[in-house]
Amino acid sequence: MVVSLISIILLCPLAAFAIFGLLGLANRRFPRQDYLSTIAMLVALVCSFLLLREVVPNPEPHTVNWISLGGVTFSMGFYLDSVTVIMLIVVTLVSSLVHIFSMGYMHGDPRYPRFFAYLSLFSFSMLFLVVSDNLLGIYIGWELVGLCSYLLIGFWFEKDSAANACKKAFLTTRVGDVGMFIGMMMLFTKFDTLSLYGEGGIFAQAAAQLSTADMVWLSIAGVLIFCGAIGKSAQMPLHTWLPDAMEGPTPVSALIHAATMVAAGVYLTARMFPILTETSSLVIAYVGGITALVAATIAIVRFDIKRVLAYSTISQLGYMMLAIGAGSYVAGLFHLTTHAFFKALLFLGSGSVIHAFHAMHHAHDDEHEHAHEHEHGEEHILGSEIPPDQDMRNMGGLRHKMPITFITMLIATLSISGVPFIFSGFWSKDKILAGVLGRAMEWSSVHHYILFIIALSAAGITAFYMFRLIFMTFFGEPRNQEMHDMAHESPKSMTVPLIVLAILSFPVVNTLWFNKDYVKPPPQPHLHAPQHAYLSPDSQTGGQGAALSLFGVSEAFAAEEEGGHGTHADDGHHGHGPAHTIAMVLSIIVAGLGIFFSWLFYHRRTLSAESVATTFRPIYNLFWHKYYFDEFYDGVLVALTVWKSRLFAQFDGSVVDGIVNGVGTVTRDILAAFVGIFDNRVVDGLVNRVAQVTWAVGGRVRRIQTGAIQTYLFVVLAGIVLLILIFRAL
Amino acid sequence: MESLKNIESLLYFSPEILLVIFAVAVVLLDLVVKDRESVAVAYLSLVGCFCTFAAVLFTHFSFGDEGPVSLFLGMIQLDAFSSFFKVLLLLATAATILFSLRSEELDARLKGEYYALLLAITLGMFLMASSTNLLMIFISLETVSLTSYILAGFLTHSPRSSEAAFKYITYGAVASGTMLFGLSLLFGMAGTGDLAQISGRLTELLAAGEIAPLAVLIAITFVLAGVGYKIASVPFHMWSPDVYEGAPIPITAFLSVASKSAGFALFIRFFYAGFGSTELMQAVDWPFMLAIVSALTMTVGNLAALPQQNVKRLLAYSSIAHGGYLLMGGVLLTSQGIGAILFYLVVYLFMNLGAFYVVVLIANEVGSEMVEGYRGLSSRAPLVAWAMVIFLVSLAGIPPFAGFFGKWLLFTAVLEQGYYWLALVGLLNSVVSLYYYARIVKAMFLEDAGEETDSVSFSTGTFALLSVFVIPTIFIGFLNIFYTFSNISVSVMPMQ
Amino acid sequence: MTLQHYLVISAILFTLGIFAVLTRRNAISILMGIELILNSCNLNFAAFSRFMTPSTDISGQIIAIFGIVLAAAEAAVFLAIILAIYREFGSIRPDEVDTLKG
Amino acid sequence: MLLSLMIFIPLLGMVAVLLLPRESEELIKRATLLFTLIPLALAVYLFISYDRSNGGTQYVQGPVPWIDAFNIQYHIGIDGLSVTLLLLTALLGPICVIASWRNIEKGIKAYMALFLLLETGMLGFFAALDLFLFYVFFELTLLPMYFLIGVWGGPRREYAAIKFFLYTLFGSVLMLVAMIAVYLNSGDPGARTFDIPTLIALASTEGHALNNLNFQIWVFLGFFIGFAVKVPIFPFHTWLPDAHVEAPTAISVILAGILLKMGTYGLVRINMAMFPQGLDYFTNGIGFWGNSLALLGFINIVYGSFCALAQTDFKKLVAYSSIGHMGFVILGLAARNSEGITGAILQMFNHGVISAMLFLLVGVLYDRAHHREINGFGGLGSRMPVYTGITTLAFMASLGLPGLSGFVGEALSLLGAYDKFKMLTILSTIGIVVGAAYFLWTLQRVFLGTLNPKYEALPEINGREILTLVPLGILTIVLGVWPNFAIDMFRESVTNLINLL
Repeated sequence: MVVSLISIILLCPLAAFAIFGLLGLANRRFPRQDYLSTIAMLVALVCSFLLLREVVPNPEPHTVNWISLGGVTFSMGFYLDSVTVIMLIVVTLVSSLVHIFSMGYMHGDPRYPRFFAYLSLFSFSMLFLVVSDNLLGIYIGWELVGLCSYLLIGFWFEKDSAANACKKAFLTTRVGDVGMFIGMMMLFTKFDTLSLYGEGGIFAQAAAQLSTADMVWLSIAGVLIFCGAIGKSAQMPLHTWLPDAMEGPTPVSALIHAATMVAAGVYLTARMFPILTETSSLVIAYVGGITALVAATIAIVRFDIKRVLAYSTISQLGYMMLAIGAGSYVAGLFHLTTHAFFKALLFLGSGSVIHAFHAMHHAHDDEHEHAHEHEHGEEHILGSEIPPDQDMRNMGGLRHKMPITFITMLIATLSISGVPFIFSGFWSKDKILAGVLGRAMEWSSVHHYILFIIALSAAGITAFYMFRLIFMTFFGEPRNQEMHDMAHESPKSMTVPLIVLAILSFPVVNTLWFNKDYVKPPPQPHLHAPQHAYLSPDSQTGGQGAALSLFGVSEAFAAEEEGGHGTHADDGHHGHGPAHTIAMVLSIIVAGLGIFFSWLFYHRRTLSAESVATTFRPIYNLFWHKYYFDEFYDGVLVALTVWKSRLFAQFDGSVVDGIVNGVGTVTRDILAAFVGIFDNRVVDGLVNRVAQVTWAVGGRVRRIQTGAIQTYLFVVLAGIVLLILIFRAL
Repeated sequence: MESLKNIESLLYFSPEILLVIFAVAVVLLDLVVKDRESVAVAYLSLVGCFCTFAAVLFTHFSFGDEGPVSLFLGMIQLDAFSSFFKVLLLLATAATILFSLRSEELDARLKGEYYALLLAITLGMFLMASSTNLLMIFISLETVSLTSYILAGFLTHSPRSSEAAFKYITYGAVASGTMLFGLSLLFGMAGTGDLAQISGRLTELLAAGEIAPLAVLIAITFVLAGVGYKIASVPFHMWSPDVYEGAPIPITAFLSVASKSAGFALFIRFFYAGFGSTELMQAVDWPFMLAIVSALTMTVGNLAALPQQNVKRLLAYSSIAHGGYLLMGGVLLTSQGIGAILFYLVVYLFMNLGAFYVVVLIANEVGSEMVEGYRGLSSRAPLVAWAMVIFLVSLAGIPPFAGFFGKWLLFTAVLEQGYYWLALVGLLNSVVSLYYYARIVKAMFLEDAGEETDSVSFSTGTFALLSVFVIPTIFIGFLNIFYTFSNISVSVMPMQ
Repeated sequence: MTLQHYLVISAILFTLGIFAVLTRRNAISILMGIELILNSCNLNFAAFSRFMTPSTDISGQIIAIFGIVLAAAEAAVFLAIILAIYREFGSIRPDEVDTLKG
Repeated sequence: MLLSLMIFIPLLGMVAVLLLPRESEELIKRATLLFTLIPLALAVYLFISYDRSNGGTQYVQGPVPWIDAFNIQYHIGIDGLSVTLLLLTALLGPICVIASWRNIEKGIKAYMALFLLLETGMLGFFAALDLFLFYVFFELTLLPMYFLIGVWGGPRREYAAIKFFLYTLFGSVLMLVAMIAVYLNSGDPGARTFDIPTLIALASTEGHALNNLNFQIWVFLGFFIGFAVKVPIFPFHTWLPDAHVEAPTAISVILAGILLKMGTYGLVRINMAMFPQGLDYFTNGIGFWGNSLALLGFINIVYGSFCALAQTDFKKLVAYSSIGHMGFVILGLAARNSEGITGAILQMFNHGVISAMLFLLVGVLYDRAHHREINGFGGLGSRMPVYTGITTLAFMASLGLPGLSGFVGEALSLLGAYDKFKMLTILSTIGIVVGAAYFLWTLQRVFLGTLNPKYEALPEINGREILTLVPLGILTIVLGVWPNFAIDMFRESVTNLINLL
């Protein structure tokens, strides 16, 4: 039952894609690709819900041998636990809604069928990633979603910015993926398998075999696998691709770059949870925390509505990472779910706004004569230019024009800002904060409190910039009257998904997460007792307890997770009541502050954003330039390029013209040019040199043949004498 | 081994006698035939070749098969080895006669003497292959030399041909004079002209300390000058490019194949029968000397061939290089080495004569011996071009052609004796050689003919003759019989 | 007269011959040099035959006689070729006959 | 018998084609196609009927005495590795004929005849069980290749052809020396042999002359250089970009698809199986020499990838990418474990398929635009969507996207290699990123962005061209999704090989 349901879930979108692909090869089009894809997703959605009942406490993976070698077998299979099911539902649900939304949003695009085909392929890949029981399968899905992301970001590939962005996305994430692959190699070398679950799986073996001596390499392996997540979930320092990825159509941004694919990194990290060591957890927590804060600060000063959301996404993903790094497995995944819904909603809402503006923009903007009707104008890679229909400075007062969009987006904003009790975002975020604080309290050194402070500040800033977005877009007076007049509410195909997502932003529908038996964190057998004694029930009494049994740890951890929440009757919970209470109170306060300041700045206008910006110019610049990440990558590049162009003067300027940003370019220009020249000059040159010398010697030998017979005779005589002399000596 | 007396020997000598008879007959026929365009003399000499061939087979299977027979009081010897060379030489002679028939370069009026001389030179080579006495060696060598001087200068109004003859005779006279001096020293030291006895005597005398090793070294080196000149090995090779370039093409072909084969026959017999004893080799390490000469020969030949523009000259250098490869086999003092030389000579006969035949054809039709003249031949005369490719590739030693198998045998023999350096030199040389062979191929296939694009047609006879060379070049390597044949021929050689 | 005397004379003849061949700027002189070389050999053979072999064995002398015959034949051919050279090149200086080279 | 038939049918075809009149070009093409389809059918039959549970050689013919003097025999047979590569060879045969259908303007007869000769050489090479036969077939491919590049190639064809020829010949003479050395050491005179199975058995017989470390090291080197030129392994690789760039499309396909595999196949069949001690010396991970093979693999990967990144000629880019990809094969082989070797073999096959696709695709573009300058295109994606789609598929397969065949071989090679050569393998993963970089960058420059106005009328890929690409594309996907399809064939053979090591 499980296998067939999962198979249906996977095959539906795959079939939708395959039909398109086959027809495409024959240069024909399937007339109703949009319906086909959407129905396929809806079927998958239904099946996902059906799977809810199939979850059992200790599931076994369902596998087949994928590659069997003499000694080793790589299997492919499904693993269905509560997390899988929830992820399946999230993916299929958001995907279905995005499909429906796109039927309105993408209407009229010449590559309309292809768009849906890509969406289908993406859905398949994402679902495959989610259900895989082994690292190889996850990696396969991982790369495939990367491909779809590439294809969809570059969907309007006539735009150079889109073409650049899609390449950047693929390459940047691939850097992370390589790290992940190396991590996989390390695990494989140790365990001879890449399966995670079941007997002989990595987790079982790790629990049974690993000792303290293995912690070093296991930490390295963990961090390396996390590298994959850094790339895919746009964590620092590989986050720069995600804002650029907003070149893709907005539904894509909602589905891939907000709700699902970028969350895959979090999902992966959560999946690897049982083998995360103390060190790797810390690395994850800090990377996540710093990303959360940095991205949030950048978001404050953006004017492009999609980029604000993009940085918000990065920030929230950092949050999730922080949660998992801090050991709050459930909180991280909970936030992943809630975030998927409200962030998808925000993106779709912004899409609705853009769509509203777009028709006008297109009608009036004659200077952009491009091959494609969806040309959004030239935006520079660094984002200095913003397409007018995405620029919040052109918006304002839209709440009357687009009431549904406004209300749904407001709900999402309240949710993300952590407005207490009635919005899902509050609960998940609160749970993270509680987890981080709890962890910080138990960590031996004080400085890990910094994680909590980071998390808290990020929460406040999030509330601030999200309300800034709402105020600038929907409140106040229209700043661009002409555009405002043209704006209109979106069609039903677009508003219905908004409404559905808005409903999903309330905690009622996320009840699964409040059932502590439904989602349990897996055990982390090799997190050594001394550091984690706080997890054990005894630890509250201050005991740095003895080593725990596997079972004990898991029980205790589960208790801590749920207990930390404190809103449910929980008999196992005595834990960090104080931590939780503090966290909740503080989170409400910072959210309130954030909203309040936002209101002051952008609605009441008692405070001027401009004057603050002027006062804190350096900081403002730092935010505005996105901490100079792109500039750093570019700057290093340019400096080296100048050096290179002097060194390899003849290597033409076309390479320089083709400069995109990113470290990839540095290597491309410098190393590749050098290697290319090396190949031509040195290796080939050496060979040619040998040939030349041979030839030259041939010429010399030839010159002895003077044509004068007496010379020849002299050679004979000399030859005889020489031979005699040589052999006389021997 | 008891030597036969003069009269008894005559029956065993029938191939040579037949050659003489036909040479005279050709001259006589030439006097009778009035028609200057007649090909009768050529065909008569071909018949002569055929009869001689039959006689060679006859003598071999009637007498020589059972073991060596010494003739004319030990002057020459009839054995499998000499029969092998006789067959080989007859093939070359017959081919040369056919080439000459088709060569427009040769002057028709002088054909009688020409064919008579060819038969005479063959006679000389027969003797070279079978002589076992210093006197006979010298006489046969001079017979071959004198006739080949004349043949090289046969084009009366060509300065190149005269120059070739002049250089050839000057060089040849000095080289054979030097050799004769060496022979006289040998004779003086050993007190006998019989090769088999020389070996024994010299060994005894060396052991007794009656003669200085230096004297033997000088004698051997002087002899080497004469033999080296015949097989065109460095540093006695310098006549050959000039002579090959100046001589009529059929003669060049003949010299490069037959003269070289006969030279090797003489070389093998001389060194193995005369200097083959261990003591002698301790006194004078001639195998090592030959190894050096061999390495030098192939290297110089190949390197000098690289920049050549004249195909004949290029093939001349290539044939020098092949002399070097062949010499490798002589270094080894093993029957495999000699067998490899013999096999390679067979292969070399076909591929080299084939290549020269193409040169004849192209010279006739295109009027050029230069590499540029071969441009676009693939479209103008595709069959001839492909045949040339097969010959050249085989010369370069690339499978599956016979040249590869020949080299294979040589290198196997060399490696078996542990001469790794020599084998490596040889193999690297064969890589170099590919380069200049490929230049001709390149001209034929990869370059356009320019304005001359008419296709060139050849007669059926031409193709038939061409296929006589092409087919063995392709298949010899795959046939067991040739390996067996060459191995049997060697079995008579005294090996240490 | 001992064998040594003959050998020394023959060696001198040989050297002279080689010297002539290498240095003379006239083809006829070269021919004469060649004749010297051949004659030195003949002298050797005769002398060796006289001193080194039993008196019944005259093979050395026979070789010498053949050597003389062959030398004569060679001279004839050589002269014929010199004639041809003179006809084609208008000179019998060996260093002027050098169109074939390289 | 079946195997012999398969090997020599193209040769028969060559004779048949030569007998056809030069003017009837269509007939010649059809005949050639027929004579390449028959081996394909036979190869498919062999592939299906090959007993997968038995990794030994099957369909053995011989040994039939051939040249007694050296105990050379006609001995052919296939194991799992051979049959896979035979299938690849036989598959690319008709594809190349179809790809040459309209592109070869002059001398179609000679072209097709040479092509058929080449096919015989390649098929024979993969089936030979006698070392001498093996060498003869190895060299047999040289000459047709020289002409195919030299006569029908691009502007610098002469240079490229002779370079290819000389390089390969250089390698093969060293191989020849090694081969003779093996022969001479295989026994006493008269008992010597070229029979590969016998030699393999002898080489692992205690106390035999072949079972000597020092001897094996040298002989290993001799063979290795011979094959390294073919693979090509740095620094013997410089013939490859030139040869590829100048060769006509179909010949590039053969070159990349099969000829390169001949090198790696030789490494597996001879170097690994016959000289396990020599192999051990170069791959035991101790010291410089112990890492040398893996180091070469690493250099190939990184060097090839970076060189590819620097190229602006589409075809040269693909050529350098081949160098990079063959590096994974070397790395996998150096690992000497089942993952590594299986990965390497799989990579051999997959690279054959994918690079064939890539070269065909480059050819399609070149036939239309008459240049291959990557920067000279732009925005073709909107003009030629199907072409773009197939190219994207091929690129993605080549850059190792999971789900397509390129990934499996690469991943297995790396997984296997990591076991032994940790640092080198980690460094080799740079190749994965760079591989993605140059392919994506190319994709961007050729297909994305605004359409270059010069190419507004560029026709879409046509049916014939699609026909050549579809079988390869299907293989790419099938092997990516279900690699066991191919691995089943040679799993047991690899196990046998590993038992030898």
